[in-house]
Amino acid sequence: SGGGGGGDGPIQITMDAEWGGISDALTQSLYDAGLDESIEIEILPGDFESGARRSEFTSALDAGRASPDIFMMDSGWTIPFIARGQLVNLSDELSSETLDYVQNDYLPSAVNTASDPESGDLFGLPLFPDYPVMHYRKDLVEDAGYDPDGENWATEPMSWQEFAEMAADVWEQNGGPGGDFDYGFTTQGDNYVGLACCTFNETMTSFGGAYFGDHENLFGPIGDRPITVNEEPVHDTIRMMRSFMEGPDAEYAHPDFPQISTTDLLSFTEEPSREPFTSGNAIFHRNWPYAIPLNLDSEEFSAEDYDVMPLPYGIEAGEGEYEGTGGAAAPRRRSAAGTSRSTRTPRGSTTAFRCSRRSPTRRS
Amino acid sequence: MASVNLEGITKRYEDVTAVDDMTLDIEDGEFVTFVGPSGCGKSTTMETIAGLTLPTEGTIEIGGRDVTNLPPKDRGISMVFQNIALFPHMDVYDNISFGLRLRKYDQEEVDRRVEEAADIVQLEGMMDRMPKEMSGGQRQRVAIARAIVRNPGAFLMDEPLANLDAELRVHMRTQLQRLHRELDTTIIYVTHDQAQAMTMSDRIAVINSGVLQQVAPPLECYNEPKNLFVAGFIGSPAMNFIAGEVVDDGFVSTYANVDFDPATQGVTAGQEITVGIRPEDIYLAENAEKAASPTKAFDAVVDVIEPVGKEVNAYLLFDRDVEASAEGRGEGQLLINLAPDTEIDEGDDIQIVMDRENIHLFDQSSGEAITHSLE
Amino acid sequence: MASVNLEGITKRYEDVTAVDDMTLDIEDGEFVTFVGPSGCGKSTTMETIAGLTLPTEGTIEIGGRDVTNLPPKDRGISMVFQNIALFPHMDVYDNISFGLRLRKYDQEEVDRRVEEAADIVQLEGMMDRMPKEMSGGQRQRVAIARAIVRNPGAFLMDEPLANLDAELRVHMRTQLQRLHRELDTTIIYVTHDQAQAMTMSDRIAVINSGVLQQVAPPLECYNEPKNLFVAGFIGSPAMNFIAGEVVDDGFVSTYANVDFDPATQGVTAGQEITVGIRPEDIYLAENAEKAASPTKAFDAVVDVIEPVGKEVNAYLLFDRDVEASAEGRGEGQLLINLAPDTEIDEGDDIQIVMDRENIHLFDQSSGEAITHSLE
Amino acid sequence: MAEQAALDEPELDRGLIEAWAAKMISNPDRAYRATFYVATIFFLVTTLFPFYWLLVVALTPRNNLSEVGVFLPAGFNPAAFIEIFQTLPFHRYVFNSFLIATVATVAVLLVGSLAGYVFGRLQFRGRNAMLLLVLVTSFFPPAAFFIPLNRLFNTNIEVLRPLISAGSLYNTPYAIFIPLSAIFLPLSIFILMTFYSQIPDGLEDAARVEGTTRLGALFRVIVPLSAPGVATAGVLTFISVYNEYFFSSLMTDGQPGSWAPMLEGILRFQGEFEVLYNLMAAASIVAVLPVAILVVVAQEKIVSGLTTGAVKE
Amino acid sequence: MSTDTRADRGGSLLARPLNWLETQSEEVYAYVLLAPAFLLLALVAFYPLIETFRFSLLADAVASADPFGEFIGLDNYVDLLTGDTTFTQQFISVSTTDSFPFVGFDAPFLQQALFVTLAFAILSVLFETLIGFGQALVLDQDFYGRRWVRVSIIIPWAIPIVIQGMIFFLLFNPTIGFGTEFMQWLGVFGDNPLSSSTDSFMIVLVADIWKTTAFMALLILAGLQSIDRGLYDVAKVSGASPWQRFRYITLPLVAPALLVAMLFRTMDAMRIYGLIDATAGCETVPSLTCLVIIALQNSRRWATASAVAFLTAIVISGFVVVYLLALRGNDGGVA
Ligand SMILES: Nc1ncnc2c1ncn2[C@@H]1O[C@H](COP(=O)(O)OP(=O)(O)OP(=O)(O)O)[C@@H](O)[C@H]1O
Ligand SMILES: Nc1ncnc2c1ncn2[C@@H]1O[C@H](COP(=O)(O)OP(=O)(O)OP(=O)(O)O)[C@@H](O)[C@H]1O
Ligand SMILES: [Mg+2]
Ligand SMILES: [Mg+2]
Repeated sequence: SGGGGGGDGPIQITMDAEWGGISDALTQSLYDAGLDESIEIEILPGDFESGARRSEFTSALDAGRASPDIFMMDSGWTIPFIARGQLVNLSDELSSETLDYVQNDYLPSAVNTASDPESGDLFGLPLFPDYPVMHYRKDLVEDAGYDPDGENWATEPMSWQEFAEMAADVWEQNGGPGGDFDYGFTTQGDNYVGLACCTFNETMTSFGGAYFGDHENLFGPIGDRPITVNEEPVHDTIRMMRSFMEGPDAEYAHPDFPQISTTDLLSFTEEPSREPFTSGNAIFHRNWPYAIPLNLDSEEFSAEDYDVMPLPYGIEAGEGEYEGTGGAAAPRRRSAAGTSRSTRTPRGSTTAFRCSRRSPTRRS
Repeated sequence: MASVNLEGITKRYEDVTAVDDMTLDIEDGEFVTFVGPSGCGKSTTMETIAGLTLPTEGTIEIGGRDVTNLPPKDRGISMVFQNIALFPHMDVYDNISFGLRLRKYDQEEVDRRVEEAADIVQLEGMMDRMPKEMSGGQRQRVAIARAIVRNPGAFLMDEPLANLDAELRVHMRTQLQRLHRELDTTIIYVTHDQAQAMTMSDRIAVINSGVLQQVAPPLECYNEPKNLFVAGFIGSPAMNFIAGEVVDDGFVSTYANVDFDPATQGVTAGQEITVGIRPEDIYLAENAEKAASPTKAFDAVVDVIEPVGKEVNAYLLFDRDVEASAEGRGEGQLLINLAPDTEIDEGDDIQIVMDRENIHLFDQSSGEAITHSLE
Repeated sequence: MASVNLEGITKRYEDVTAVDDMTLDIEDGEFVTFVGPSGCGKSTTMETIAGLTLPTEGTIEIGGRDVTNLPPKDRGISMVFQNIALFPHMDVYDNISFGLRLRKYDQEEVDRRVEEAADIVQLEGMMDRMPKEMSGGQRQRVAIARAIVRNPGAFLMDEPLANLDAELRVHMRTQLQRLHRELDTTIIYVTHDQAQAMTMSDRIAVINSGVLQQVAPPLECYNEPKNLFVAGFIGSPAMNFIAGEVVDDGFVSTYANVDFDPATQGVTAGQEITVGIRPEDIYLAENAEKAASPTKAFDAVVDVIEPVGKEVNAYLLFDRDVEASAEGRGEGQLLINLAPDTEIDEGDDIQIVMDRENIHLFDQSSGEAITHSLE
Repeated sequence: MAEQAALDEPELDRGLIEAWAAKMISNPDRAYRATFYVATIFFLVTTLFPFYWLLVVALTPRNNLSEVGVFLPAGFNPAAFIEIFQTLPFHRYVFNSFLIATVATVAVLLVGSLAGYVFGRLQFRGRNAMLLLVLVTSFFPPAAFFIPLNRLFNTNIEVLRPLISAGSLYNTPYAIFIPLSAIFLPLSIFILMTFYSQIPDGLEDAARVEGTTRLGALFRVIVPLSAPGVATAGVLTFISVYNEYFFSSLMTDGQPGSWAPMLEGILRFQGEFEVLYNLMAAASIVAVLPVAILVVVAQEKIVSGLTTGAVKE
Repeated sequence: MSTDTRADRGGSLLARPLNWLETQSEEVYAYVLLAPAFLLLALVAFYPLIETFRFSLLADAVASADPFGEFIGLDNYVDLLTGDTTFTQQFISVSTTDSFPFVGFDAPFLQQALFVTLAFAILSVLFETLIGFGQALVLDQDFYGRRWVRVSIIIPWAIPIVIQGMIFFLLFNPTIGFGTEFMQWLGVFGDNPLSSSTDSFMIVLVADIWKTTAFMALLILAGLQSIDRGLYDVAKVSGASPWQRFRYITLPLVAPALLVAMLFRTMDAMRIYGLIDATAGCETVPSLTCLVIIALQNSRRWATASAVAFLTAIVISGFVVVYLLALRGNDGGVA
């Protein structure tokens, strides 16, 4: 076995904390899937927070700690671990059959983040992706005279321009800033990792902006990449967001976008931004799919008054200067996979899906 | 500078009455010494006067003003504490000048006064010692200096000289008397040293178990003690006591009978009395002429001889059968003072006379004095 | 129970030499009293013996064993501290029994001994008082009880009776002497009370500025002081001193000339000397017969009269021109003791004689005694 | 003469504020008490309000958080206090921290007492340098110790194998209380040093003459008389260790059975997305209880003037 | 006679070494008693610190298994001091309504962090000392229910930093707490205090004062309680007013405890991190320790993190010198 002294003990798998609750079912499904039952499995709940989990693994690996044998990573930080050579090369370890299956049937972008950018070797198994979606109050939108179903909002993304004007209109009809709803739109504007990785990144990308130019630069080489955040599309994104919060007349704001929210966005992470929506204080809300069941449970509106749609886009896909920019937000390639330090890699991907409420990674 | 009047002062702790209904008027400029056995309430009375402890009952006036509820700082007093209580974080200079600095005297004045006080207590050149670098006596002197550096209306001094050697004590005594004269300050003083009490005080207040026994000039207390307690307490070595009974023509006791006319002394035959006679009023029969009015001679046996420098204390037994009590003088034991060159040995049979002029009679049941002389 | 030997003990603090090369052998069972002016190093010597402070130089033996580097607990001593030092968080019983409990005596034994000790210091019934609920004297008695409850080889007692009244002091003195006799314990004692020093001690050790001046039985110190310091220190009131010069047939001084034969006294004409004479060795000329060997009469003026109960102190000036010094006795001033009934007033001209038998001569430059009697 | 002496002693100088106060209220005693009560109430309100608000949050049902009031919860959901034990073995986390904090406190007080005694009461060469060395530890952010300690405590030490199953200190209480004891030790040393140094020498002397060793005197006399200081050092250490997160979370894998600390438990109520504020609040309130009890007990030791009247000097 | 022969009963295991110790010189004795403390410190503090210092002289190696690269001497320090080191997160105040005094957005992170740290340390210790002293004086009194008031005042100190952070985070969360409105009503805060550096700084400051004042109060209280009450009697008789008694007796006698409390509070305040992390975040209110953590956890630039840690220590030691000078001359003092 791989880890320092993991020979006799159980295989330890660290997922995030939510998996802790289903560890028995998970273990059982691994045995059901054919894992030798003499191999003991222990599922450890890792930290909820992605960053904390990352530093935990960093220090565990640095100290040469025996556990965990398998852990769950975020796509945002797979590369450093791969680059440091701290993970087992699955391309060497897995059967070619399995490798093929992963490489052909899994979402390519997900597989990419689990592979060495240079050699292409696989170091992790994609587990599930996460898409941001726009949650909205269908009842209010319809009352304001729009027709989400007729206009196929559920599948056809609209542009930020269209969205903003529509949102401003709906908000206005419900009394605007001083009215029944404190916010037309809520999203996450706090200064935290979610802004950089996702909220801001996806908007910027949809306007054709990028941090480091083309997509291939995303994974390095560190310190040797073009810095492209000081370009027009990025400025536009920021100015649009300012308009959303302070109106088109504010300093540096984008004059073409109306105000649909307040500066409260600046202190919102996911939950605080969802809170006003669930409690009937916001009309539109950007968040991950996890919020769907919560919103469905809301006492402020009934399930049929609520729907989700893709995030708006800035410019059409492909119109951006850099590869992969433009268009509506791409799935956030989250939680790319348990990366194994053990040769015995359980195939738990689908089981995990069945037990948790996340969407599977496989193309369906 | 300030009279001090105590009116019915009582101080009770949970189960102890430390001071019991004490009424005492101390005149402006008077030097009064509190004496009494350990734990009799001297310090407590002082603290009550200082305002450090509130009396359970009674009122206190200082300088004619009712200060019962006034804080100590407004009573115009200064105090030497029995437990010295120097400020451990201040050097000698700071300790002494504390009260002056509080009153914002100018530096020069402070320096002058501190120097003067240090001079009086002979602590020159120790100004920057810290208390814990000093000997017991030196600390006590700092405490005295701290009190005398100010000129308050009244000084309260609780055994200020307890830890000083004889020479210093005499010196300090003189200095305190001088201060007393010059500043005309009222001084209330506690001491266990009879010589101090005798020589310094205008009046002595004898306290027992919280109750005032006698307040009188020292010699009056010595010569005319008001009761048995005062008689036994004042004077060192203490007065000899002999229990007896008045008969028609004097008194009788197991060992000594003296004849006098009961009528002239205000006693009646049959009264139980205690006879008191001080060691220095008993003479060897051969020196009977030294007594102003000697009694007839009694037989006695020398039990123990104790030379104390300029004189010799001789412990006598009236009778070989009397068992010498290990401590104090029991019934039938007497202490007399002899000149150091007296030729006498332990075990000798001797004859003694008493000076009738200095025989005290006390009522045995009440303890009150009846007469202080049989002449 | 244990001899105590100091060999060249020196204790220096930063800029003070508290004890200076002290060599002293105290025998098993001896009662030695340290006396000396405040700050002379008595407590420091005690602390060195106890092992609380390490001597800068010198060695200490207790019971013949070198204990210089042994901790206090292994020296087999107990001590009454000058600053009392009761454990404030323990009641009287716990304070007294502390040492016994440390030694794991069984409860009964502890109780018995504590009771006995409390009895000796008259603190029965106070067993559960806390130190801060007691008077100064009571605390001191607890401290004494704490020391005597054990039976160590040597007791060190630093002014154990300072805060006790005369009666208690006498009582305690007797008790300590009894203990001393019964247990045969070595006792090292510090006191400022001459009477205590005189009556209790086998030997007195007179210390000045850290230097041992004389170690001798009390009367020897009194009658044959080794030097001017001892002469002046022992005896209260202190010895009178007159500066003078030896001439062919005696000594001369400004005020008094006495004739004697220099040759027999080991002085030579021209030598500067100091003449010492104790107050009780000076008599009114009219009582000259009381002196064993009176000198010729000198004129004197009564300056101050101070009655102290059983006697009267009279401060005399040899001459009306002598300026009475405010403190102590200056040149030309004398103190004498008179009987209390002596008819004498301040300002009277009188005549006095000295007792040649008790005239001491000291070498003025070295201070060493030359003779203790001119006969 | 008398007059002159009177002039000698001028009026006590009154400060500005004092003069004002004296003028304002003729009865200084009542004014004093009034100020005292005002101050007490002010301090009580300011310190307790955020805590009270925490209770309000705990009692507010999860979805009503945005309606939570200043003084009253939006809704009333005491079940949160039960839920915290159902969702997780929260009591086990609390127990872990309590035990570790107790052991660490005892260790710190013991080791700190020895050092405090030495620094506070003995003179020896190198004292100042060594004291500075103790202090230096506190100059560094705890993170500065982390990498080496992480390596150290994860190292498999063969000697330890018989004692600790894994052979390394990771996931054992030692990995938590050893570094925490060391990290909070300097504070205790300094506190104890100041308090020990103030106990009159005479009392130690008396104890030694009575037959204790110096250490005996330390624990029988100096420590009891420094009770306020010792209790304070104890309370401060206990609370610090009990609430510590940085080391304790890094030295265990977060499982209650692996000696994960109380805070780890509280943080379990915080998902990346959904933060169960009400449960976290309820859990914190529960977690504060043992400390509150400890403080109630310890403050009995913080009594005044223990040494008053101990020595005459 | 039954003389004291029991001194050497020492049956217990400890007795022998203790007795041996007693016979040693003061110096040896001191060293022996210090041994446990220094053993513990050596293992858990000195050894790691030496290691960390060694790390700080190495290069970062972000992309290899071993986090440390070759020896580069003081380069890490030089880069930090010259502002050449860049961090993944830079101090930004997104609110346009205010800017942080003295340091601009573009100032090097170290400079920003230094400013935040010093300002925080000075202000928090100042207020905590004053308020803590006030609380201690109140708690020093004898009054009915004192034990409960004591517990109440100490309670904030018993609340974990994360929770304390959560309380203040929620209080100033625009949708949940009332803190923002209240402060705006007072005219102090802008719209989004938690994303404004100035406002957040104040929130962190207040939160810290709320919590750690108890620390000061507790220590000062202990100091007050240890004062010999007899000295107040002396002072009263000497004519001292309550203020003068405070000034001349209480203050100097409580000074050692006070200085120790302030010393450790200052050092602690200069290492502030947890509270910031739990309320406004290191991006809004960066402190020196924030830098260490960012370098340590976000980018595995451990060599740089080690260097920042040592720089922090150097800054703190500057402050400590001031205290050591103050402590000098005090009983049980340091230097
Ligand atoms: N810690 C110290 N530092 C400096 N000097 C000291 C220290 N302790 C004592 N001294 C000095 O040493 C000398 C001797 O002190 P010691 O206490 O032995 O005197 P003492 O004979 O007991 O006097 P007293 O009768 O006043 O108690 C004194 O002058 C004192 O000032
Ligand atoms: N705080 C207290 N609680 C209970 N009893 C006390 C307290 N303070 C003093 N006492 C008692 O009150 C009595 C008087 O004490 P006080 O100190 O006045 O005596 P004293 O005359 O000064 O004695 P000493 O000569 O021994 O100093 C004593 O019996 C003492 O035990
Ligand atoms: Mg008294
Ligand atoms: Mg002494």
